[in-house]
Amino acid sequence: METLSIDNVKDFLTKMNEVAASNKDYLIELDSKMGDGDLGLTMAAVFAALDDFASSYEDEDIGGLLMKGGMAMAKAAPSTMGTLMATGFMRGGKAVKGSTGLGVSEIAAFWKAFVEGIMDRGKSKPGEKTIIDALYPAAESFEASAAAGEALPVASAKAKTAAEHGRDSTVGIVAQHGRAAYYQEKSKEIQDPGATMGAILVGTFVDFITEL
Amino acid sequence: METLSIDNVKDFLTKMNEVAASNKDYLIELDSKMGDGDLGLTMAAVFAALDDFASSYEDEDIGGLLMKGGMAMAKAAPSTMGTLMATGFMRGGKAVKGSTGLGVSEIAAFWKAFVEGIMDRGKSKPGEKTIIDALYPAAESFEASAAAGEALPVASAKAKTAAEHGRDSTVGIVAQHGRAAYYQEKSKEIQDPGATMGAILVGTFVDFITEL
Amino acid sequence: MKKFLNKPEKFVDEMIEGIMAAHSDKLKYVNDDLRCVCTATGREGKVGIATGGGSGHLPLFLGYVGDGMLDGCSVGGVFQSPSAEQMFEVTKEIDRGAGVLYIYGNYGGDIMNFDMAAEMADMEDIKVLQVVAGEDVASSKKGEEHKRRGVAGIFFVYKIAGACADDLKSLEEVKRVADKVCANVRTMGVALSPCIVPEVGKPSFQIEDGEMEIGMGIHGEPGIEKGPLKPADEVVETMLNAILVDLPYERGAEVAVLMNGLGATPKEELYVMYRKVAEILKAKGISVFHVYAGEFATSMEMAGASISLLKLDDELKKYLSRPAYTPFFEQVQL
Amino acid sequence: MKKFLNKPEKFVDEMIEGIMAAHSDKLKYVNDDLRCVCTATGREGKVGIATGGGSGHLPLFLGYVGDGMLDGCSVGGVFQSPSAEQMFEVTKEIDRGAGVLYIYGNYGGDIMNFDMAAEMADMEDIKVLQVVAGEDVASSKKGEEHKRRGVAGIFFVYKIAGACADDLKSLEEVKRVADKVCANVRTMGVALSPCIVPEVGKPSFQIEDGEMEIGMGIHGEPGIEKGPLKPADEVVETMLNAILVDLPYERGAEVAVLMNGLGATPKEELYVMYRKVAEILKAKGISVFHVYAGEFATSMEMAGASISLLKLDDELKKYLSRPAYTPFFEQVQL
Ligand SMILES: Nc1ncnc2c1ncn2[C@@H]1O[C@H](COP(=O)(O)OP(=O)(O)O)[C@@H](O)[C@H]1O
Ligand SMILES: Nc1ncnc2c1ncn2[C@@H]1O[C@H](COP(=O)(O)OP(=O)(O)O)[C@@H](O)[C@H]1O
Ligand SMILES: [Mg+2]
Ligand SMILES: [Mg+2]
Ligand SMILES: [Mg+2]
Ligand SMILES: [Mg+2]
Repeated sequence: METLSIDNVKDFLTKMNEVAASNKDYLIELDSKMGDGDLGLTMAAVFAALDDFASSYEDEDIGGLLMKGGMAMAKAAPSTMGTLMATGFMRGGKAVKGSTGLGVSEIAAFWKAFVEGIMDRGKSKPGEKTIIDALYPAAESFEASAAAGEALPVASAKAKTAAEHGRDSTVGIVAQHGRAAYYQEKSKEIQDPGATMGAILVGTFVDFITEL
Repeated sequence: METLSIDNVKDFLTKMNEVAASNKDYLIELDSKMGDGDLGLTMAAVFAALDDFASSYEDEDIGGLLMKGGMAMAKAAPSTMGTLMATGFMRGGKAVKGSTGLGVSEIAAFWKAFVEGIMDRGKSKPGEKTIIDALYPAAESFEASAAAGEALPVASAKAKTAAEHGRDSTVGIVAQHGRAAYYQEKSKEIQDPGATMGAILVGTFVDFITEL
Repeated sequence: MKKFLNKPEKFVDEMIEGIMAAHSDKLKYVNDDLRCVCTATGREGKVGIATGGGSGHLPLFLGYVGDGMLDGCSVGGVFQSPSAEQMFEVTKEIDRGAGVLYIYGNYGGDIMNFDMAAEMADMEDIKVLQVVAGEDVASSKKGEEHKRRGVAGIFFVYKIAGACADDLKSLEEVKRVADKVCANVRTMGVALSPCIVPEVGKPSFQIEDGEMEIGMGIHGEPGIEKGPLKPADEVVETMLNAILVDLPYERGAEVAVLMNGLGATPKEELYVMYRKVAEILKAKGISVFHVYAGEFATSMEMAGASISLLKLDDELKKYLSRPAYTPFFEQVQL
Repeated sequence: MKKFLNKPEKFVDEMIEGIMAAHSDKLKYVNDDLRCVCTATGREGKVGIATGGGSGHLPLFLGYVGDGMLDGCSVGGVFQSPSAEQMFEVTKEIDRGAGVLYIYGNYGGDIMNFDMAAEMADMEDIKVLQVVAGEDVASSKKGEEHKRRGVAGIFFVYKIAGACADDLKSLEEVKRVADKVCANVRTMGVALSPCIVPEVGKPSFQIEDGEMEIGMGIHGEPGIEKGPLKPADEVVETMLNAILVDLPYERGAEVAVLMNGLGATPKEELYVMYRKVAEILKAKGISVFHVYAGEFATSMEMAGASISLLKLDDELKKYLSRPAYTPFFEQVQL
């Protein structure tokens, strides 16, 4: 399978909704260490809103689905990650506006715009102990695969590994954004909750593709 | 000696100034128990102002001297007793306005108006643990002596005793005015500083007369 | 004691110097006495209104000297009465031939000194009348209103008497209106923490952890109910009900409400309280003409609040609505 | 925690309900969302000005919505940003065809959400420009002004941009003037005690007995000088000098001064501090056009103060002088 149809995308969003829900407590616990502990709740809320929106989406423009879906997510939860996720889908969707099927290059474009949207919104860049650290390498990897003309399954596997490495790399660096930043040195040993969520997102996407 | 001349009165005021000064620390200590401890300072200040005014007073109207002297005292110290003492002299002076010599009846009239002025100003009456408790009996005594046509020395002796009894009577009653009233029951065993000052005032006046 | 000050004994003078440095366009000293302040510009033929009292209650008392309110104020030490002499000096300064009205709170020292000042003014043929504000329902039971302490409600007396004097009404007329306000305003307070008189350096009274004292006075005078801090709605109910039965304020009445913070209590909490006040008044069929919320009569850093209700008629409404402009209080025509 | 509240989690909503109950003649909700508030009456063709931010800072942010200042505000939980969605709803409500200007403080969450709201507005063809206020000189060194936190000085941005919009100037023009204010205002704060976020129930930061922290932020962000509380004059010197060298404010300059209390600090102390401010400015040949003293940007019951200086030119002076009228701030024409 080389391209995702709009139904594939909707199915992925449904699966992502389930995954976010099942990771709720884990994320709450993680965010409680140096945040306000709401991450699990926000993620469950935004992905429920996204899935909900998708199921009622009539049009066949995948870009429009993801973009407007992002708007729906924004309404669902105010906290940082809610806004950032929403931004990612809005920008990612914009990037593939008009496409009725997503191949490797569209997928690469989607993730690229997704992570850049977050960097832009969060005034952040890789290496600052945020979700970026998981998403940026994944987007880069998809881009490289697209350039090298690799098949979707291959590209996906690489992207997942990249995201996991990125997530792990947040251990050992001091937080520079959000509440965790207040803890300075103390924040060093903790794995960034946002990056963890980023890896879950990419991972779920990739698993979905490979299971197709 | 049956009547006081204006010079006698001025000499008394000078003596009263000395007495107030020499009782400063004693009154401070007394007022510190349940007040703000300023009584010694205020009394020294107001009687200095009164003596000061008297020495520069040209006219021979004793009433005017005492009345205007009261005004001068009022400017000298704001605290309760300062205002009350000033009021006493203003009202007492008014009562003997025009007299160039004070006999028993004028002296009785002076103290009567003096204490009534304070009662009026302080909205207080005998038995409320204030200076009134010392001054009121003294004034009454002078009045009785005047009515009985007693001689000044006799009348004076009686008045002094009355003032001292009145002062002592403040031990055992609960304060109803000023800061001491906040202490309620606790104020009972303390001799009222104002009444103490009242007895000093009358005592000094009487001693002055008898020494003439 | 954690306060921004230099020497405690200079606290009041330096505060006044600061106020003067900031507002010299509106205020001036009376013959260079820091403790005697009046408006920079008087008005011929207008009744002069003077107040005075201890420091530590800003905007009381000095803060209400300005257009449409008061003409002069004598300032005492923290929680202490100014002297009769100072009140008298202010009286002479603000008298414009129409006489002077004293409006002040019902406290022994102040009464004594204002009476004295009035007597001194009388000796110089200045016509003086007095209005003593006492509306704290917690400070004395009904029937003994004359013993009640004056607290935040005096703001209404200043505002309305000030507007009346501004209309160039006679001294008797301004007094009549001021007395009417006193007769129709009631206040109840609650305290959560004490305050510190700088020269004393430690709290002169205590409120235990987790405790509140309903009815406590602004100098820490004992209240009527001491106990664990209750939810805001319950506290408001206790306070407001005591106020409502006292006048009483009945169905159909129209009132102005003053939600006053004692110092440390933030506006957020005043509005949480007002929410309940509005609910209760609505249920009782009492309509609200205007709400004032903020710090109108404080005790430095004391935590707590007071609620004042003024029952209005057309005359009081007219004067309350008038604009006023002082360095501490501004109001456009309502 | 000693506060007048009911359930901590209801604190913000009940506060807003109280504000609305008191001032429904001036304010209204945007499609029944308690957290979205705007003026009761909009004006055609006028640039809409929106702000927003966390609760616990009254009069910030909601309190400046009114005539001559702001048109709408989204309200977050205590010290938390409102959602982009709420900002967007307010934006749609106050847009009168002339576009909307966002003015808010320099905090990550707020920036993120206002950017997001702007993007949403853009998708619906509403023209939005943004001004981010950051003037706390203690929060970042010179050269890194863009990292500075927005504190009390934002009041000047609201006041002046509001007057400019009231003149029916264009969105670009209002933004230009607002940016000019940001470029010319500097603030420095000092804290004496922490505050408690109701839902947390205990102070989220500490200041030791007898200690002060100069430069601490209004959410307890670390300051630049921690140590024993010094005399007011010394504290003011440290703060004011840091402000003066930063812009810099030079001899001959004309400024407006804002003496802001953080909550528990009484006006008495603000004026003791201002006394020294006036002395220093006089010595430096800097003239003072107007002084604001009171609570303009607070942290609930936190004890402390901040000093803001705005360097004026004729344009800023003109707009600063204009009357304004909100439930929390009233000013007659200066
Ligand atoms: N400026 C930023 N840019 C990118 N990611 C950020 C930024 N700030 C915070 N994050 C991410 O958000 C995560 C916290 O999200 P969330 O719990 O929603 O924050 P909060 O509860 O403080 O609003 C962090 O772990 C981090 O990965
Ligand atoms: N209302 C009053 N009437 C008469 N005497 C009073 C009254 N109030 C206080 N006193 C007297 O004043 C004395 C205290 O005087 P003072 O120390 O000047 O008071 P304060 O320092 O509190 O102003 C009391 O001992 C009492 O005798
Ligand atoms: Mg969180
Ligand atoms: Mg004393
Ligand atoms: Mg305060
Ligand atoms: Mg306050």
